[in-house]
Amino acid sequence: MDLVKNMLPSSIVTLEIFFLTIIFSSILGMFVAFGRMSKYAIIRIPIQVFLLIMRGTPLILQLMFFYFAPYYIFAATLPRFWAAILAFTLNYSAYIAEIYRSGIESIPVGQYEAATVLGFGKAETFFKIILPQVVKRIIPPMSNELMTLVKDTALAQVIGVAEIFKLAGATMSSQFSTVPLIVAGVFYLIMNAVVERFCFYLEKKLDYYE
Amino acid sequence: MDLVKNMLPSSIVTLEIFFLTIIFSSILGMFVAFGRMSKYAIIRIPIQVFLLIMRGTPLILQLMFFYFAPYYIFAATLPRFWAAILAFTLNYSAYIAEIYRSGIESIPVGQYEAATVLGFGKAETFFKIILPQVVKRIIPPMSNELMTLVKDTALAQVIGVAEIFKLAGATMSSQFSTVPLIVAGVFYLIMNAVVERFCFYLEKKLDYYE
Amino acid sequence: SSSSSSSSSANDDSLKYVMDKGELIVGLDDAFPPMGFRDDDNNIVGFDIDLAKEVAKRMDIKVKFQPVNWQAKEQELSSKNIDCIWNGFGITPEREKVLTISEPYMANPQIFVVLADSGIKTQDDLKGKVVAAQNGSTAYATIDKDTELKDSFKEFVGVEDNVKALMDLGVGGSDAVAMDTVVARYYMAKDPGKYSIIKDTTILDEKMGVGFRKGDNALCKKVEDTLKEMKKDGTLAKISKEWFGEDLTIIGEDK
Amino acid sequence: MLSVENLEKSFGDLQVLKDISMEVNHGEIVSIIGSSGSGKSTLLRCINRLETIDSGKITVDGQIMVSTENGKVQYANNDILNEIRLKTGLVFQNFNLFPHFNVLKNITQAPIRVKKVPKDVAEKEAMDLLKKLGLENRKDAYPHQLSGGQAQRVAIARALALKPVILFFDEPTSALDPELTGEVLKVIRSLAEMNMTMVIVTHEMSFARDISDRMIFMDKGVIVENCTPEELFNSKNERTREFLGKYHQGV
Amino acid sequence: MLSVENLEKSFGDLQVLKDISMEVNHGEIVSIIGSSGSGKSTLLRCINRLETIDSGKITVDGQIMVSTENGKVQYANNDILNEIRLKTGLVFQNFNLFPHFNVLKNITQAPIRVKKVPKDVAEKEAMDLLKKLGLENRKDAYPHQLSGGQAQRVAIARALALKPVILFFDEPTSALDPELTGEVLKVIRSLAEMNMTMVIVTHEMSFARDISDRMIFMDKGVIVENCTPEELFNSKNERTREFLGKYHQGV
Ligand SMILES: Nc1ncnc2c1ncn2[C@@H]1O[C@H](COP(=O)(O)OP(=O)(O)OP(=O)(O)O)[C@@H](O)[C@H]1O
Ligand SMILES: Nc1ncnc2c1ncn2[C@@H]1O[C@H](COP(=O)(O)OP(=O)(O)OP(=O)(O)O)[C@@H](O)[C@H]1O
Ligand SMILES: [Mg+2]
Ligand SMILES: [Mg+2]
Repeated sequence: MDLVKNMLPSSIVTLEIFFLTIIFSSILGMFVAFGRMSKYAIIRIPIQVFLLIMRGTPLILQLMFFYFAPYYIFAATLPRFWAAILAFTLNYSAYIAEIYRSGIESIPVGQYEAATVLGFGKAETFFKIILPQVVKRIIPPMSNELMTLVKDTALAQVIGVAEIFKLAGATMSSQFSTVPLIVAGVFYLIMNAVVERFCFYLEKKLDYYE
Repeated sequence: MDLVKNMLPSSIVTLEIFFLTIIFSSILGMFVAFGRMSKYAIIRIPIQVFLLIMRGTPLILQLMFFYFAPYYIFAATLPRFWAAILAFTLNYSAYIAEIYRSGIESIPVGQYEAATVLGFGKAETFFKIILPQVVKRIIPPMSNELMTLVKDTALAQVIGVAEIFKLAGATMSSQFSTVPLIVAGVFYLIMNAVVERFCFYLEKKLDYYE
Repeated sequence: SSSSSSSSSANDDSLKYVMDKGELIVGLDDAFPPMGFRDDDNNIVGFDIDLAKEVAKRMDIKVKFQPVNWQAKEQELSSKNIDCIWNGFGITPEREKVLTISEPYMANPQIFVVLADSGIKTQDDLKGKVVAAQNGSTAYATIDKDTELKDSFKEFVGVEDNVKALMDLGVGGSDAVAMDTVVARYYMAKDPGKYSIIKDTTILDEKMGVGFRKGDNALCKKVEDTLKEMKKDGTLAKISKEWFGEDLTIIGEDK
Repeated sequence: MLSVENLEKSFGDLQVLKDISMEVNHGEIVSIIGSSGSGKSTLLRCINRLETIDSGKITVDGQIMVSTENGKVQYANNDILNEIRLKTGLVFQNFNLFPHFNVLKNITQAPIRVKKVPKDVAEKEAMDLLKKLGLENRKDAYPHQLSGGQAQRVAIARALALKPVILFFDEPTSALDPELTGEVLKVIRSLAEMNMTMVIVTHEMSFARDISDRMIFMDKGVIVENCTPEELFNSKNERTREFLGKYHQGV
Repeated sequence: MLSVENLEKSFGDLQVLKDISMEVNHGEIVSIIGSSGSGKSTLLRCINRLETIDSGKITVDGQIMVSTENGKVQYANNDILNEIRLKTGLVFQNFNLFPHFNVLKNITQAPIRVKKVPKDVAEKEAMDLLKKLGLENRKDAYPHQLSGGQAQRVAIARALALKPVILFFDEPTSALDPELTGEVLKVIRSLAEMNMTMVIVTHEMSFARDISDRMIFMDKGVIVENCTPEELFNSKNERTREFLGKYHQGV
């Protein structure tokens, strides 16, 4: 079927959105999580507002905002693709930050104390002692977000990024058939099966300690 | 503006979807989580497949499936609203199950052992000893899912359930304006602010222990 | 019914803007057969596409088709990502308030589609029945406002798109779908004999135009004139026959 | 009261318990001593079904908990296992207090829920225990607010509150100061007077000598000695003398 | 080497340390004893900056870590605090091993990362320590696979690996059998010979008496005695005699 052939370029766009979003938002999410846990209200409260807006409003509105708002403010727009990446990154960093936070807060305080007393700096304590233990604990909720992200890439079509679900929708209405939608569903399922296996593998790999 | 007046019935539908889904899926999710952690492959593997399909395919397809498919199989359809509740419940129970699982697996094994040795039954151990500690740890990832659910209720319009986003979309199209979309966004934001405050309160309340 | 053929204002450089860049960017929903959609090779095709191509050719500029999301079409226009909306765009008073819209070039009345074997023959038969329409479509908005008609139905349901509305009809979720003629004919042809149109009823006698930024009168006038020229020399009739088997275009005819 | 026969247990390649057999009679207090890693905690965990055994037989109060026939390990049915569970208690080496309950609730939950003791009765009994252990003023504290010794005493009180017929302690006094060791010793003695059977893993030789009717010395997964304290401290066995040597030195 | 002056610390309403003043000289071994909840762990935690103090002054190796002027507590700048950190080490009462590192890595991480010791050197030194503590065959195990005593010895090795100039122990031998107590004692003695300063919270009187140059007896947040072991064990103080009474009884 031609649909499958046509899907190639769209699915590459989908994959690009997916990977760029993961990379950027898992880094940004870390800073957001720290900000959220800060003891200084001047950092913590703006971050809470950021989290509320990013998690509280539809991603579709955020996409539109980052694509169209710059025109009204700066009389210039970001390229569609990068506006989408910006919106996805900010949105997902909010969700991921909260997952990091739950993971970080579940590590016993004794682990920090032991690291502190051994002279580890803040960064080393976090990256060598805390983060590896956090990763193990947050795999299941992270897999939730990753799998949702795979499907959320579909929203990029709102600002005209030609990802795969858009193609399916268009084909569906021209052919008057649900097949394209199911094909897209299968595409997501396959991509998510890969995500799921990856998370499963990681979980198994980290199962050597308790 | 008429929009706001018209919003009342639609927002009640949105709230109904939200609360029914939470109630059903947080119960069902518990069973799914147990199934996923079962030592019997005959239980665990079907549950893994369920999790993959529910998390791996778009909710929109699941909604269509539960509304349209019964006609072709049983020559009868569920009422739109209940088809939506069914799809939402199954979908969210998958996400929530994984969050439960991460929480349950982060409780030290010594807690189970202490409860076992004191003669607590499996159910009592879970509900009195483990779950209260799990709840504290999973609030942040759960708040992610709750806030996503608030916005996902919008998808119910796909199969003709008159929730709030449908109203916004309809009004927007006829008036050629983004205002209704923003009004809906504000509605979601307010609802999610309530969700966020609730989670925040719960977290504070459970902060008395470590 | 058109307010757009008024003379261009002095500082209206909309035509110059398009001619200078040598390209007309047409915004459309590329999932709206037969007006604009993707063929099997993923090219955008359709009745409106052929019209726009011909208009651009006669204006001696290039044409670019930019698929846009229907929810973002307002921003796409005002941020100049597109120059017009040309996509079976129904003319309504609300839209005329915020856009400059060309004279209608085609009639597209809203009608009811029912299952051929349903026994529903007239609009009266729809009393106490469930009627569906695409959310945000003209058909939806019209019925929604016509309280008397709406209340005569058992239920009036908004569904995401026309395809799902027809699926809903197929599974018995509804008894009739309100939609526009052009789209109805296209889908009915895909599944011959399954559906029928209730005769002698139109919900609204909708007409189609091309939408421009408010105040882009010069550009609008130029496109209108080109279309009229095409009507005169028979090009419009030819394209219409290709897509619909008959000439449905109305631009330049006596009103 | 308790009989263990030919018990074997390995973790992967590491055989931790090798052909362990022992008996504990009604009302007896038995101490288990031995070097670190010799398998003392693992033995208690096997008897309390926190580890499954590889082979052997365990009988508690006349009821067979687990046996091995033709190399197949066979646990009793759930009813019997539950009955046995109610008769045994275990105090953990690392306490395992419930972090979300305060001290009082940590102690009263099991009596209230498992033994259906009325709440006020359970609380009264818990307060009596806390008083005995010098903790009455910490009853509202949460586990993370306790000092090491306080946490350990709460763990002991929690196990005692269920009034089991046989009680296992894994190093019950390791975080206690001498004064409190004395208190705990008193509590354990009063339990002995009530004819409670007790098995105590401990590193405190004087404590063990004072309290025990019999002492078991384990080394590398086997029982080397099983005799009265006097016999043990006068043992001719090379390994025993070596182990106790350090103790004699210390005193 | 270490001086604490007029230190005060409360948790909410509960004053845990009341006007604590003490000195530890270079190369000295000081034991802190006292009943459970008397504030021993809290004192070590304040000195190691795991708790902030309410008022008082702490000086380590000539550097002022924290002081109080007009009721305002003032910590030194980060450079000084980091210098002090490198000079001190602490072994926790509940070990706090890193669960995701095996035994060897638990010990070598700090030398490699903080002191930039080459990996092979750090591992060689770690193996030497493990041998001394009888753990060389458990070097690849993870913390959850260790017995209580093994975990405690790993925690000790981890602190020793950094070769601090002053080392604090919170009950280093509480889960150790007499034999190992002897081993740890030997290690601590060899450290003493290398002129390491040590402060040891312990409940084991004989151990404390053997090892200490000086002993501090704390009760309810105040220092009751600060003298040589001989003086302490012959003290006329009512409270001291009462506390040690149980120990004398036990022996
Ligand atoms: N975070 C905290 N919040 C409230 N109270 C605390 C906290 N930490 C310790 N305490 C209390 O402070 C007192 C001193 O505790 P600390 O741990 O210093 O005692 P300790 O002398 O080390 O006792 P042990 O010998 O039992 O370890 C105890 O009563 C304890 O309950
Ligand atoms: N889950 C496990 N996996 C692998 N090895 C284990 C596990 N649990 C215990 N071991 C090992 O089994 C041996 C016996 O451990 P156990 O805890 O029974 O010793 P113990 O006699 O209680 O020692 P201690 O006096 O130090 O508490 C030790 O070598 C220990 O490392
Ligand atoms: Mg042990
Ligand atoms: Mg302490």
